Amino acid sequence: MKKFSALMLTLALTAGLLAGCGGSGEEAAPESGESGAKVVKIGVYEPQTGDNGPGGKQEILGMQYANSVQPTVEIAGETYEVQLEIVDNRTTPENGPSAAAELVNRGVSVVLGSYGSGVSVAGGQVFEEAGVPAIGVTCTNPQVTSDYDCYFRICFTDPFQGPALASYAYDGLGVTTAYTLAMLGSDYDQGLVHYFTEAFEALGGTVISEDFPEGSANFVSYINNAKSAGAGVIFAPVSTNYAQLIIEAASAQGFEGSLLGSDTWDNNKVAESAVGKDVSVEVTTFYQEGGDPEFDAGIKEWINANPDAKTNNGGNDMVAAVTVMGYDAYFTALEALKAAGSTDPQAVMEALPSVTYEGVSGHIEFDDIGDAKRDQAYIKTANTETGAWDFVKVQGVE
Amino acid sequence: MTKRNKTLFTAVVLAAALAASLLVDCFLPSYHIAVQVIQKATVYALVAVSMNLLNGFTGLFSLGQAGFMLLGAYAYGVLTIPVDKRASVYQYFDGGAIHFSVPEIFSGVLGETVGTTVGMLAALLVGGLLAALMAYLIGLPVLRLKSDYLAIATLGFAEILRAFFQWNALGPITNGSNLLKSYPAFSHVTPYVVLAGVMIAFIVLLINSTYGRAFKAIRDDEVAAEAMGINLARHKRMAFVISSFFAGIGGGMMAMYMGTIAAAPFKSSLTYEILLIVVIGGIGSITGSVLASFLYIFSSEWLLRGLDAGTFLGINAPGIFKNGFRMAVFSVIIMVIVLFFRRGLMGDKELPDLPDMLRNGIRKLRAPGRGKEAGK
Amino acid sequence: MQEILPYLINGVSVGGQYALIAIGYTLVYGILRLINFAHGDVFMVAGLVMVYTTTALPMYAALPLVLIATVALGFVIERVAYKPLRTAPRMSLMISAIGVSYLIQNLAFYITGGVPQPVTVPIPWISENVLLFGQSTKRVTLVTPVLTLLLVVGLVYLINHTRMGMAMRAAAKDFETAQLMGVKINAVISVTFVIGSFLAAVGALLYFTNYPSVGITSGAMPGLKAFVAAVFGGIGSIPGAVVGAFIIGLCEELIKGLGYTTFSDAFTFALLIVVLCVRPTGLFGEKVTDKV
Amino acid sequence: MSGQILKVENATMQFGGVVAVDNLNLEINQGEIVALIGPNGAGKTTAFNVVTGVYQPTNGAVWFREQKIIENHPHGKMKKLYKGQHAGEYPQVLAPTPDKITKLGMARTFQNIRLWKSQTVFDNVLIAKHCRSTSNFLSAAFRLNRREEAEQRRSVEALLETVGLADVKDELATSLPYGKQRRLEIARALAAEPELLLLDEPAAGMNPQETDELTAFIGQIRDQFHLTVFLIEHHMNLVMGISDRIYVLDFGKLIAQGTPAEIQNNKRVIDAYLGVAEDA
Repeated sequence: MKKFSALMLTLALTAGLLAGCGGSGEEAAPESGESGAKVVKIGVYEPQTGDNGPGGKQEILGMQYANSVQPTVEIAGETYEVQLEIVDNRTTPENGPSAAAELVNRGVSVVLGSYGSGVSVAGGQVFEEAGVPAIGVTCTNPQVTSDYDCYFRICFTDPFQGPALASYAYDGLGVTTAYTLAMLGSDYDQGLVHYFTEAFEALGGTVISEDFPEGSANFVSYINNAKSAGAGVIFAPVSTNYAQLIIEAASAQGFEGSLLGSDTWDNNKVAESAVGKDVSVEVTTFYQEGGDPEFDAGIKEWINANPDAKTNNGGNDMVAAVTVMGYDAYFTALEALKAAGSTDPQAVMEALPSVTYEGVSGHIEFDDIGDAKRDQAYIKTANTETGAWDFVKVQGVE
Repeated sequence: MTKRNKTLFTAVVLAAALAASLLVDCFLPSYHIAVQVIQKATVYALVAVSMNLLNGFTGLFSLGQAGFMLLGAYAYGVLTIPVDKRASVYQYFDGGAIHFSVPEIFSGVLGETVGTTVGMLAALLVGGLLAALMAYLIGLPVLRLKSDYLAIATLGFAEILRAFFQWNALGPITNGSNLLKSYPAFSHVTPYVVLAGVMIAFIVLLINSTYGRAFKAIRDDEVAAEAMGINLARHKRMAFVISSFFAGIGGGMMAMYMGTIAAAPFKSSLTYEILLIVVIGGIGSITGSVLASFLYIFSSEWLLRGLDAGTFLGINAPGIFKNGFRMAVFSVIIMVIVLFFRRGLMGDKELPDLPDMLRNGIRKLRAPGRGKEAGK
Repeated sequence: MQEILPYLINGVSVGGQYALIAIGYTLVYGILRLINFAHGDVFMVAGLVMVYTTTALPMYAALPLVLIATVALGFVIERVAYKPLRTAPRMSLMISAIGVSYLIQNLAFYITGGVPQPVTVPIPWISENVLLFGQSTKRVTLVTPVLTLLLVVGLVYLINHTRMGMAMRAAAKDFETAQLMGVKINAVISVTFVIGSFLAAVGALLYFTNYPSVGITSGAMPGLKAFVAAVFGGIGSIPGAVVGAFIIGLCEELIKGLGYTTFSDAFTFALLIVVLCVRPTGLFGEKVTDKV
Repeated sequence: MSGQILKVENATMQFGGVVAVDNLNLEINQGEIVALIGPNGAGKTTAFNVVTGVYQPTNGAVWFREQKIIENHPHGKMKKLYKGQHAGEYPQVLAPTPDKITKLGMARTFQNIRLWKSQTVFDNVLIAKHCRSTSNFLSAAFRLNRREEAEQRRSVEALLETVGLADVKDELATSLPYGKQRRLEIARALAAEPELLLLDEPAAGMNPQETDELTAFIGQIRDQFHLTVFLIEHHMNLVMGISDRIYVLDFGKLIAQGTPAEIQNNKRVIDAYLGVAEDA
């Protein structure tokens, strides 16, 4: 009897499967929205779960806010309603292809994302084959755009960010020995450390590099290693969760130098975890709150009015740089749709290279590879009293 | 059902599967979700069957599958990345230490299309052999251990392997923590189905041979098996090595499917996932493992995505259908199977028994009162 | 000496945390011959409960609640997932344990939304910084090993000098005979899980006070390491688990100190395999022979 | 037809401080049926396990067809603990695993039936043929061993016919009644093509009628397969009715040997079985 029930379970699932096939096979032609207007779909390819879940969610917030500000777009004289299709790529490359295929399957005209370069590269293959253009929002690894014609990017890249940080540490902080800490198996961490080390050594400094295994929680020994190496700065371009652990350990061990982080550190949680501690935390990022007061006020109001959004933002209304980038990416996509004069992905892809847009985070314009032309990063420091990010300076590469 | 009818039935089902995959290739573009999902499911099916050979048929509780897949995946990637792409892939390691690409070597001899395919298959094979070799070495000390100790030791080996592949000192070969990519991959469904099908067919043949019977004897009673002249060490090692060989090939195919290779996905959680697929299908049933792989991957990657996204079967409840609900529902189903349907979907039955199972099921459904007696 | 001191202090602290988890493994294995794969996740749940209760309730109410909730979870897991499989082959039991682990992680994922939950209200006093031999460290670093040893002494007393302890020893020695001799085996097993979960909860309180957040996989690594510690010390033996845990904690931190950070986890597993192959019964384990 | 087939020489088996078999010496000639008897816990099964390679003796040697197959001396921890005799006489270590011994031509049954539960009667016997198979896994998987496989199947059919289990060959081994399971175990051992068959309490749990049938059966297969039989048994009817010679073990020591008639009248044997007061 049990076996039979199990069999019935299978049959039921199989039936569901067939039903699923029927429902979702077709290429989506322009559909009609609730208001009767035509709909254009923008895919959101972001992690909502896994290590990069928090970051991905904040990036989505920017897009959702942008969507609430500008829910329609004028394409070839017709008004289209913009619909965001959000699919979770779960942070890891092995879930990338199917998540990307799901987006293509839903008939999106252009894709935004992802937070995290590895999963972007993994999904890029599918977008490339399907001929759907993608706009990287905060994935900074150069390979994302160099590998695929379909991939564009609106943020700076690691070959810029690494040297910018190195030059800030060497010239700005006057440090000659740096200790780098990266997670084993994270291409983002390792890549950034690579560019940082290259530049820092070229400037005349010494770098000690160490890795920690995924899932580590105790960073005390690493901080001790940094101390005994005489490092004036710890550069750890790790995900937000590990960033908090490192700050915690550094303060417990009384590390006196600076903790240097990359764009991933630009997160409310990280700033908050430095509150009341004797540490100095500095990060590079894409945007500094206060850069556009009107925008800040608007998004804060929206976040506060929207409990889900507030939860996803980490429970407060601080504006993360990735959120701003998400916002700009949305509008860049709208510009591309307008320029293409069509919802056809191919047309959008052809229109993208020549799109320019004055975003909140600055001027956006693509080069030959598809990268944004950016030569400045913002340096911020965590205020250990308020738990907010304070602006330090604008950093370029010298 | 007579034996002849059973064979006929099996042949028809297999032919239908092949035809279906050809149809998918004809009518759906390679980026279609169905294509992605079928590819992933076939890979999982192969790995699940290889695990079943070990855990289900030989009774060796090994949790090292992810490690062997890792080996296969890396071997495939390292050997097939085109030479002119190596500089960009191994960007932090000066183009890496290996300056040839197996498919390119073969295409120099056999021509572009044939050569590339042969080269890809050869790389898969190397991956499998590498995994088999590693299994042989690991097996020497580890296979003497009893059930749960074996499980934990193989799990440990997989973790050690992962650390090695992420080690920067090996970077010129493994690219350290960075992705391997730009390697050739089959973009259609049929190569996956055929490849996995051939491998699984071999495993089925092996299981039904005198060696397969010896494996089952070891599973049922090790002491009796040894007393009847079955060399335990040799047969266990054989099962371990063969299973790992196919896990290695599965890893290579997984690499093809993913388009990028990193060590991170090959964690113990991957092994657990595959183990649970084996359990859902029925420990000791090849057909069960294959069916369960398809069910699992189809639902998790495609059909039940709605459970996470707010709307499922037309019911809109964003409060309940939020991130993680899909996996929560899954794990509840798995626990129900583990506790109440311990034999899984198929028990130890195989494809040829399916019509009889269905017929019995219907008969029981018609006469529920007598069902219990008939089912014994 | 001054140079390795911080590593030693940290190693002892880490070892104490592993020890509290390792005892749970070793007790359950001693009686059921089961690697309770879900134990690390019970540990993680204790951490999550701590996060939720300490934000909502005052500390004196929150902490007991964490202990009670964790103990209840351990009890329920045993009753629901392991008891029905008492007569089933060991492999089914182990699969069930892996299934429970998978279930707990996925449920926690669903509840937390897959986002690590910040520890906003750390337990006072023990999370303050103190100076030890001129090294700055948190007070919990010192409290953990001391508390661990106290709890272990208590536990050993319980096992050696009470009726329930006697029943546990009997069940560990020979499950079936103990049952025939009138030992209420289900009660004994439940008590075992309750003790194991209680210690895991204490461990979680000490562990997560140290850290800013609790993620759904936060329990996996400490759990696995603690299990290795239990095997290393000789599974089934409580002193063995404790000694093993401290050795592993110390080794791990010293290896990091030597600069082999890439292999700090791998080393633990390598140690496990070497122990299993050379001396499968661990440091203090008893030898068992199969009856033909 | 005569000639020695098995010789156990000064075999001692010690578990920690407990001496389970103490300086055992016995010889079995080709074609004989020899019984090993003794009260519960006398070390009979341990002796069997030593002979079949399940245990490595602490000291002593075993010869099969006048070839030394097992030898060991106290070493390691046992060196100090050893309580037996002849410690210095066996310098070599020969410790083949049970499967090797089976391949040499010895097969056994178990006291508590150990059939392969999920296999049919037919497969249980067929699997025992595996050790005589010459194919490797590739040739077996690709069915290049068809002739050998067919040959094995034929001989298993014949064997099942002989032992009277042909009519239940497709049933699960565990679904058979107890007596038939015992028979199946013997059939399985026979399939391994032994010269020496070791039966560990073949009549345990059988009623008198079944025991009589078994007695006849053992005689029958001995003749048919030209076997030598070495058995452990408690049913004295069976032992006395079938054995050519008997060895008696008590507390690990050999206390008597001889023909059934001699054993029946041996005072030490009677004392051992009935128990005798310490001071008597």
